[in-house]
Amino acid sequence: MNEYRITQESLQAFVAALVADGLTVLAEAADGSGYARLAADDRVAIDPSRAPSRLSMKEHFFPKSEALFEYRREDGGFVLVDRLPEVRPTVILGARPCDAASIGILSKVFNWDYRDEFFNRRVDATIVIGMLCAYRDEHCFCTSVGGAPDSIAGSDLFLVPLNDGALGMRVVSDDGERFVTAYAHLFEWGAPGDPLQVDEALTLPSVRFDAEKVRGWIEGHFDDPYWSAASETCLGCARCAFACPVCHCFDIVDEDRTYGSGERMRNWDACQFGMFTKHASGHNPRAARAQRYRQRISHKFAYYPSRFGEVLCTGCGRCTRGCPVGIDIGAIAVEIGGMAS
Amino acid sequence: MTNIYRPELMVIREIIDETPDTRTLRLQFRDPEVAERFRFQSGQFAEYSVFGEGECTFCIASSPTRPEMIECSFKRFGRVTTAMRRLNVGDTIGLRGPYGNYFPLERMKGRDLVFIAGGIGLAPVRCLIWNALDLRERFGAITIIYGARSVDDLVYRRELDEWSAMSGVRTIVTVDPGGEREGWNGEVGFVPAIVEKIAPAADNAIAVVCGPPVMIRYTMPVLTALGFDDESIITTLENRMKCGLGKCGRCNIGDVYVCKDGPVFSYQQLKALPEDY
Amino acid sequence: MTESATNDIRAAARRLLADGTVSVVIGYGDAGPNRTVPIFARTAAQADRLVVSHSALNNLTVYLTRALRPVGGRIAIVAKGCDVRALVMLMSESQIAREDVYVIGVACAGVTTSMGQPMSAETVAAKCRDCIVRTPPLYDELVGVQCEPPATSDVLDRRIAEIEAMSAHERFDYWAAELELCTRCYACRQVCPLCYCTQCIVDRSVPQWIETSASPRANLSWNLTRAFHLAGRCVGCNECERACPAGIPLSLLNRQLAATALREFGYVPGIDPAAPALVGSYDLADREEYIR
Amino acid sequence: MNADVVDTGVVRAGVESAGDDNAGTGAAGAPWEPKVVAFVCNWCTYTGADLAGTSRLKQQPNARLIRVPCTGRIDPLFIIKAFESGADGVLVSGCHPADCHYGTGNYHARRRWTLFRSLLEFTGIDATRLHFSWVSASEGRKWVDVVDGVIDEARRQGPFERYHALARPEAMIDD
Repeated sequence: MNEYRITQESLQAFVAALVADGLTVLAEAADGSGYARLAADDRVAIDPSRAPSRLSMKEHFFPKSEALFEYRREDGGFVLVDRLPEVRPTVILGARPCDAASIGILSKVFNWDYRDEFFNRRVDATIVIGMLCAYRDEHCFCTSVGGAPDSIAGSDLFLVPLNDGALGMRVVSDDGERFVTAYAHLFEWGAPGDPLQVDEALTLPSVRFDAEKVRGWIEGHFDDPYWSAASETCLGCARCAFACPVCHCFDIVDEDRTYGSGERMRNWDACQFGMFTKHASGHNPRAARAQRYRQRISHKFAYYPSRFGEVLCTGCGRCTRGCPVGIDIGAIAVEIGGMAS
Repeated sequence: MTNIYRPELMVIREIIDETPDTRTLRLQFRDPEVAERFRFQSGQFAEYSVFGEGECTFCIASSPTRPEMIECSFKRFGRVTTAMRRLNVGDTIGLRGPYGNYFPLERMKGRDLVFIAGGIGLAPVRCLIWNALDLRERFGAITIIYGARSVDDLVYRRELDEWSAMSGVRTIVTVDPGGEREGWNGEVGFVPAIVEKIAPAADNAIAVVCGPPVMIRYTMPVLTALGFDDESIITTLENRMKCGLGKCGRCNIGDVYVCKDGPVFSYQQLKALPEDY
Repeated sequence: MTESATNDIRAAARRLLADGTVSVVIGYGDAGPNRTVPIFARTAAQADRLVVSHSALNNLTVYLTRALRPVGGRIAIVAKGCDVRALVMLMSESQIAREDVYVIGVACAGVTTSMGQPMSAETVAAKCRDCIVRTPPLYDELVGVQCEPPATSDVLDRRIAEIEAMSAHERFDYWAAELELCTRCYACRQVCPLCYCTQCIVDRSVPQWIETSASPRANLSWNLTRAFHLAGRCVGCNECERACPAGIPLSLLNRQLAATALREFGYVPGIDPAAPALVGSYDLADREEYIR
Repeated sequence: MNADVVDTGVVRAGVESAGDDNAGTGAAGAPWEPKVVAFVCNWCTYTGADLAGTSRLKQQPNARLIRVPCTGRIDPLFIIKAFESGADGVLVSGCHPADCHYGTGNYHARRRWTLFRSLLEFTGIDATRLHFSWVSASEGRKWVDVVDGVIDEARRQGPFERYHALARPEAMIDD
């Protein structure tokens, strides 16, 4: 495995070089809000033990709102103008493994049969520099859903902290290899400092539940009273879904920009909203909060895995940390796993 | 590299008012090349656009055997259908599709067909009825049982008359009790009761059932009692959809996406799904 | 807010459930160090999970009109002063009857800004620094030790004054930048006890007054409307701001309007259930010098 | 329009079409002209404006009138929608205090306006583009003065670029 050694100075020079070359560089913002754009002279801080931002990096591949095309009233009819995104080459610096993993999971739904070029173009234009994650709290459970703090899934390059305070950057994909060559002169080749041994220096989050068991229980308990109990305090906002790196439901609406002309927009939507499944006739298959909550959990741990072979959850814990009423998805999976045993 | 969300442009050639609140649009593609390419099967649906208002999901109500016009029938409910009702002949509509699966015409070959529909649920069935009638020699006896709330709510009235007049086609039209009026010489009663009364033979037959959820719920046991097995009962699900492409998540039921794995399901398939529709 | 307050709440809950006064007690359950979650206690065993502490952040009155609207009979609720103000508003707007709710008031010395924080001068929530209702304005029984109102520190008011000191263009740019971050998750609306409409204006599509995109224009329209619909009603519990994933300082919008209501109309919402609603009433002498 | 029943769809359509690019400007290449939306009550201001018309008083043509039953019916959303749709100035006008056809609609409206103006000022949305007046059915002359004043003010201020720019696609967050 090729590995570079990066000091704070070379990291700073690296970001400056990327920005100078016209690339967009995104990293978790210091204020903890989400992945934000770095300017050439911003101080770059890679801190593997920092708490995850409130919002995931999903927004870069699947924006909260984007135009699908433009419509213009002309000559008594309409003219449509494509708005496939022209994406600037982008580097995501210090992506958490639980964020980087989302790309592969989302690619499944965005590309089965119909290929969503809005998502694909953004993925294709992006180099993901992952980061070994040293943050742990009671809401993390990546190891229960197939991830790990040192997982390279979704990354092109991967940062590991070295004992001397510098960073090691491993090349973990062909795209990463091609990309890094142009900037190799900024780094030392090889890694003089010993990389921290993950199993020694980092405690892995313990595996809290067996995702396969959770799926089995869900498939046989559609009408279980557990769903009402688990969702009793849920207020039905979409903070969990919008913070989630893999929730991908969306709405499509038209919005006029000037009279008669405008854009067809795709906006984030969530199964927790009562309107989500409401038919025009008024019939609503999921009119009750408990039904919507059941859908959220079932889609993540049963339906998506059985359809696409992936749990629709990376164990990042953002939904739980952000939930205004403290609903804990990890604890729910543990409970379901317990009921399955 | 195509934009899967971009509709093709169509022109409204004709507007037919089926009932006071239901309307059929007859549409043609603006671009003849697109019209040439466009192929669909009975039971498939499309996303129709009114630009500035949004998209709406309807089945294609016309038969693939009559490709010169695409027809959709709709009731005014929300933002898009309200806008759609304001459109005139010559106005533009967008169409994405066709999407979803379709009625198993191959499996229906050589069998008797029983069509049961309620309200605007006749639209997808109508597509299949014309499809079958245009290929008449392939199928056995055809029975059509159609019901609506009242005489005024019956859609495709002229076609009901046409089917009634055909030999080899048995057409029974019913209205809910209280929905009849003077001179009405059809049946009076809810669809499940009429199906029970007519009692179509289940032998070598396939039943296609479309309509409001409550009608479907009460018709299924009647068909079962008549001897139709679960594989020989076919219905469609009318979930709310946005993308039609298996992405937006709205029509997800269990591990099924109605827009891709449906909208056509056998009763057997339906029974295997969580009751989330 | 001490161990004894927790014990008092448990005892009250057990008693109310046992003698049939209420069918459910809405309160705070222990969720680890410096954390609570809302719980609905229906049995004595569940009542023993109730706690109250500086981590009792949630305004539980939101459940009176949401989750528990269909529950018949009387409901007991654990409520701090700011929460009781919301309850007073719900009563004055005829959303809930006084006799349908049993208020276990909490004399409150303040809560932290977010969950997981120990209480300190740095972590105390901004709203608590100039709280006017350390003792709730209304209750059936009171737990906790009554304490002095804090010396007003005006953190929010100072921030508002800073923004007001900007030029109009700077203010516009400031808010445009903040509101651009809005994701339209509607957590602000869902946690708000006073956003109880069964269908929110933003969910109405015929006509579509407010665009649903998370675009700068639509976000401005949504957030102005949300704030305005709370004008003269918001009691400053600041749950909207705590729930916001984008970190938008929604409390400033709400508080500035509350300040206007006080300055222009001498009105403080959520103190007197018999007071007429601010925008549901008028005074012949209301100012109008800006009207030609 | 039935003055007692307002179809909000009609109001919205009125507001949006007021922002029509072709409205308010002359032929291509003509200088910029301000667009003003006026929400007026049916009983006083609309009638006053009508009187100005029948009296053949000259006024500038830049204002689109949207008639509502009462100023009490004017939701601040109407005003936001007008600015969103391209208005450079908005006028809200109804019966003088004590003259409301429904008794107290204008008193209730007045409270709301005070709060709404405060919100607009705080968020930096130029409140000087939003005008309020009382114009009675007999005040045709005052109507002309008021509406011309609003239009002149909007002309002096120029296009409401700051707000309208929010609608541009490039205002969307883009990488």
